[in-house]
Amino acid sequence: MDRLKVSIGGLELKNPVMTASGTFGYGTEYIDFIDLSRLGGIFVKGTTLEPRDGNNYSRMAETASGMLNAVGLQNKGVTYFVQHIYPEIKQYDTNIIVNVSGSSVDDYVKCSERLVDLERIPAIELNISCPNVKEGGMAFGTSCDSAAKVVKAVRKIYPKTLIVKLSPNVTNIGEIARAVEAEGADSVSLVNTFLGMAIDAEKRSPKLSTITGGLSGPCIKPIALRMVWEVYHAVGIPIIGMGGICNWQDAIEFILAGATAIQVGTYNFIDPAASVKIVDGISDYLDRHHILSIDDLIGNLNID
Amino acid sequence: MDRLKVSIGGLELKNPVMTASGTFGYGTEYIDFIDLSRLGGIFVKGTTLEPRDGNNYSRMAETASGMLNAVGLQNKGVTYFVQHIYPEIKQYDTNIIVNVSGSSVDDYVKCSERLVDLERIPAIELNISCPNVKEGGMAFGTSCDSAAKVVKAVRKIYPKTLIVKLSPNVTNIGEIARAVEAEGADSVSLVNTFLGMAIDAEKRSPKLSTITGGLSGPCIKPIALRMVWEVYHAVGIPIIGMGGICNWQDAIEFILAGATAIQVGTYNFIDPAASVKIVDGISDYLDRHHILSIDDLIGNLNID
Amino acid sequence: MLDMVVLSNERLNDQNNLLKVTPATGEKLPDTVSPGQFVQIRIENSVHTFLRRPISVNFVHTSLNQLWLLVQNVGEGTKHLCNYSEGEKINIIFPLGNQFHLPSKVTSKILLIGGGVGTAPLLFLGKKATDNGFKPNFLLGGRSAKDLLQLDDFKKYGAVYTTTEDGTQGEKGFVIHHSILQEEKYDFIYTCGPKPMMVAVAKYAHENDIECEASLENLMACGFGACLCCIEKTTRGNVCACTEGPVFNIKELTWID
Amino acid sequence: MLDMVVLSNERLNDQNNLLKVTPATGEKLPDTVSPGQFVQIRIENSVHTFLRRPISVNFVHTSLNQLWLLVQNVGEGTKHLCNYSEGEKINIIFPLGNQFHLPSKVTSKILLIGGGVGTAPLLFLGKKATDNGFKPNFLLGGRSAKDLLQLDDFKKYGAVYTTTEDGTQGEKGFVIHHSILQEEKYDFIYTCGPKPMMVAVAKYAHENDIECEASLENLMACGFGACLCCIEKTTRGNVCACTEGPVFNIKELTWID
Ligand SMILES: Cc1cc2nc3c(=O)[nH]c(=O)nc-3n(C[C@H](O)[C@H](O)[C@H](O)COP(=O)(O)OP(=O)(O)OC[C@H]3O[C@@H](n4cnc5c(N)ncnc54)[C@H](O)[C@@H]3O)c2cc1C
Ligand SMILES: Cc1cc2nc3c(=O)[nH]c(=O)nc-3n(C[C@H](O)[C@H](O)[C@H](O)COP(=O)(O)OP(=O)(O)OC[C@H]3O[C@@H](n4cnc5c(N)ncnc54)[C@H](O)[C@@H]3O)c2cc1C
Ligand SMILES: Cc1cc2nc3c(=O)[nH]c(=O)nc-3n(C[C@H](O)[C@H](O)[C@H](O)COP(=O)(O)O)c2cc1C
Ligand SMILES: Cc1cc2nc3c(=O)[nH]c(=O)nc-3n(C[C@H](O)[C@H](O)[C@H](O)COP(=O)(O)O)c2cc1C
Ligand code: FES
Ligand code: FES
Repeated sequence: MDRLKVSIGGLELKNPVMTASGTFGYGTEYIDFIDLSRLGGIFVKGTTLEPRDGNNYSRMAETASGMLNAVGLQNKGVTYFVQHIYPEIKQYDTNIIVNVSGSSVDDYVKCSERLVDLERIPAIELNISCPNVKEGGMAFGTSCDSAAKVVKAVRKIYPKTLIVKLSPNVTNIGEIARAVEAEGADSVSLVNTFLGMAIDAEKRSPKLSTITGGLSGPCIKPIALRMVWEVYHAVGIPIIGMGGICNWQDAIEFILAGATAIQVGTYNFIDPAASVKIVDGISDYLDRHHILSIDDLIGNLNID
Repeated sequence: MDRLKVSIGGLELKNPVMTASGTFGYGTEYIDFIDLSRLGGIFVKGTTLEPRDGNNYSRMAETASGMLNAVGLQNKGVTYFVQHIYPEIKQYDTNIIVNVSGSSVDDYVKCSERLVDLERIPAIELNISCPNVKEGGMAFGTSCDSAAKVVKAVRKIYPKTLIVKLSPNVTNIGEIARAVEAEGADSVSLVNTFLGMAIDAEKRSPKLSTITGGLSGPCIKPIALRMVWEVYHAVGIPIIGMGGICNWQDAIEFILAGATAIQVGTYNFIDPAASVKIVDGISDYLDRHHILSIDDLIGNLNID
Repeated sequence: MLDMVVLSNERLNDQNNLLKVTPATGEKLPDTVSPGQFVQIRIENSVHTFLRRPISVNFVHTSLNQLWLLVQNVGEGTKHLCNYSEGEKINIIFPLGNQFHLPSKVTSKILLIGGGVGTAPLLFLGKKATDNGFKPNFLLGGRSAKDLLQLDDFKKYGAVYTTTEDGTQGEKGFVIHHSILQEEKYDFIYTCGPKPMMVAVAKYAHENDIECEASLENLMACGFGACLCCIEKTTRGNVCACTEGPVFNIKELTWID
Repeated sequence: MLDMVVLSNERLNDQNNLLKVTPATGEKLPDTVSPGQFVQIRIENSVHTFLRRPISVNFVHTSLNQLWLLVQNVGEGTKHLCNYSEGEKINIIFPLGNQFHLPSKVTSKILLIGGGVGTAPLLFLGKKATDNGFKPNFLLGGRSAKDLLQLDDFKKYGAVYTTTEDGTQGEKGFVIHHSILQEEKYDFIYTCGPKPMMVAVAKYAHENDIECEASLENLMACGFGACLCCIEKTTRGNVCACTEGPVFNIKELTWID
């Protein structure tokens, strides 16, 4: 299945299908459902320098074709990850990429430094777009300056593949993508969740403890797809696309819009085997359309 | 039903339910379905100084819980409106508000000037947020400066109620709202459509002739609601909320988030009587919750 | 808007169903419904069907107070329609759109050309033509014999010619190649079906100086003139296919240059 | 994930249904399924149901290879569940979650307190307790007699006490006021139901030094530990109710301060 191979900077993927951070735990949650080695990679939970308790209950609300979450980066911190989780997951036969968050540039740097020597972690994804934390998070991803600052600092100490996850909550995502490309990011991944809100009309109160949260799922796909298309025309580095991907059609759409690889997020909750089905679906699609390689599809939209 | 009365600047509405521009034609399209006089107001089609043919077919694509449109402001121009349409619709027993678009500040001013003397048009809505036209449109609504410029110029010549329709395709919608408030806008309405895209995976081509289009419908409601909440905390002028409203619950949610009135858009296509059902639903809600006036609900979200 | 109740939903072949519905409240169907018009159906419980779906009026059976809809299963919405059971309710907006225009003289020779599910509006048109003293001919095409639908119904109203791509019924090939088009000189052609077929028919009519109306299936959001999504480029500019169509005289269209 | 086929869907009252399902392929249900665990159901054709819905294992009938689900119609997803017909398929993920823990000594006196549809997991727990030599008592509450569900089933496993708010069956009032709680001294209480009821039960247990486990119904997105949406604040910090629960010893919870 070499036709399915793609690369993101120095990172080789056996296929373009990966799973999105925060929706796939550490992979272990899915081993009853799928063979992880069939995936191009998995993006593990958002990890921070210090442990975080996350936000209070309630953290989720269902919306039309999607959901809001307000998890708030609950995790046991990078030290725990290195000592307890990494040893357990490092034998997976797929790329394991850690999603790194922080409330200051220094946090990002220190957290990334702890990951650089882990042999089986070939890449990190800088989450400068989490809408669910008070400090840092999305704030870094909504201006070119602050995005560039984080990337510049981390780039200095992180020689492996550096992916930067962009926020869709911006006027011009292409601009932000260019700013992080200029600082040496190997790839951009997009989109993170949209800042949204849900209200219980009868109780007259917000449904989330944090009032606002991050919107994901099929509802956001049209916007995410447009952003991938915009970023594809703004930068030269490979793009990892996501936002509402549920099936191989969605995946092909993102690739046609310009993504080199894709991530499946929320839909993992509905069909935990979705990612592997997408791998098969893409493979069939290539057969059916006599396409020799994914590369021939990337950004290859017929425009007249 | 005085409990349902609200006002937007000098504009008195018999109830907070109106219909969104571009989804309600000139009202005439709906007289088989509803009694227009039961509505707080209707926002007629986007009107420009010169006639516009709009974009090529195809102009729409269905998405998860929503749709993309790329109509591109097809209309016969303000002169035709004044001469042929206004005489026909002016007898409606509801507020008729014209949605004004342009590709330059001058366009907005000239178009608005033509409407100022129409006795039965008590307000206009400046559409600085149309994502479907090449020049002007959304560009005006995505920076504080250009938004302010349009509003300032129109404010000079338009003494009646001036509503400014904001684009959701921005990093900080509160900032834009403040900028137009500072120039004397009487109200802001939000949101217009989100810039989105749809692709036909089999044909490998965009579904819209314009590649990108405007996303509307229930899918956008969580983001729209959050934006109303943000703008409510940013400005003092009344807000007209919209984005995916289908039923009275949705309407109440927008009011709780801070909207003084609401507009029903895309859902008119699915249930042409939705707007009137929403009026009834709000009325029942007030009864059930023993609320004496809509004013007591606006922005009145329980936060602990 | 009207709630209709499903009286029957007959599977005609692997892809097509004939739905017969009647107003749920028993009220009489408006007798203004004309051939060429369509309904906008709300399809409940279909997760990926947000908008209504436009379906032609296939037939109005006045005495039984029935509306017939011929549906081809091409996606989720139409799949749901094909699975509706007797007694279920569907909400429709109708009648929508303009209509086919019959010639002024009943001596005019008229031909109704349909392909696939595009034959849907032609049955009702055939009946109206007959009722008005015309002697319509029908030319119906499909991929295979099983794709030729409602032939017995059509035969009630006039001579029926058929083509199939695989030659399993009638002449082998496309409708446009049927010998009747060489043998007969018609005054008026009405057509509905896949766009390439309609374009070919329009060209034939144009070249042979035959009046021709075609019924379009543009993508629609509202169906009643409010959204401006369904436009067709015509000699009059962009017009709504849902209100000024779906039936257009081919002279107004920009298909032939 | 497993496709199940609906064997029956019995309406127990205006709000509640008992769904009996079996693996569509005929494979045997895993015998590891334990009381307290739940399934995550995919509800097809329900437009406003995007996520799966968690429903407790009400009972596993081993010899018939049946899984029972007791469903209360509170919204669109559960409404659809209550309308499933025999022969329809539903996809579930299961078994999920931890389980109730029986005391180590079979002489321990145990009471299972359920309110409304919260009685669902207690039937299976009652069976397991009996199978293991315990003599469980049940205390079941509802608004009215018709809301007390599956009483005949419960009676197979032990004495059943009831309360109704309107006094139409058993003692009038809430479960927490039932006289048996004064008369008997239990060693272990298991509870499931509306949160206010469970909090009251937990307080009672705490004050009377009775071990107590409660089954929570936190909002869930995944149900299998991947999303961290369902957390409960415990003495160990925020933990997932779907993997480390839904059953918690009340000592771990922060309900009583
Ligand atoms: C005036 C009019 C009359 C029609 N009459 C009939 C009829 O009598 N019988 C019949 O079976 N079909 C008819 N159609 C076509 C029918 O509306 C579409 O096949 C249907 O909307 C597809 O919906 P879906 O959910 O099954 O498919 P989708 O999954 O939405 O799409 C499947 C395919 O159908 C196309 N399609 C989707 N929506 C429309 C639409 N609104 N109009 C046209 N094509 C669409 C898509 O581009 C796609 O290729 C008519 C269309 C129009 C505009
Ligand atoms: C572990 C667990 C076991 C459960 N066991 C049962 C059972 O055996 N029988 C039963 O009838 N119900 C059970 N529930 C509750 C059931 O999951 C919800 O009632 C159901 O998800 C509501 O879906 P809906 O689409 O019908 O309602 P919606 O329209 O989504 O919501 C209606 C109401 O139900 C609440 N609700 C929505 N989703 C959930 C959820 N995931 N969990 C809890 N409440 C929710 C909403 O807040 C709202 O007030 C259980 C819940 C959990 C977490
Ligand atoms: C419950 C949940 C938790 C998430 N946590 C993270 C996270 O820790 N870090 C991150 O970068 N993105 C996080 N995301 C965002 C997803 O990785 C993804 O960008 C987003 O959900 C859009 O994709 P989708 O629509 O396919 O879910 C989370 C999303 C969800 C739904
Ligand atoms: C087909 C269509 C045409 C529209 N045309 C206009 C327009 O001319 N001017 C305008 O300001 N907004 C226009 N809009 C945006 C709506 O007025 C509204 O802001 C948007 O659809 C969000 O609300 P909704 O989700 O309820 O539809 C249009 C929307 C649709 C779907
Ligand atoms: S479909 Fe809306 S105007 Fe024709
Ligand atoms: S519901 Fe997802 S972790 Fe519990």
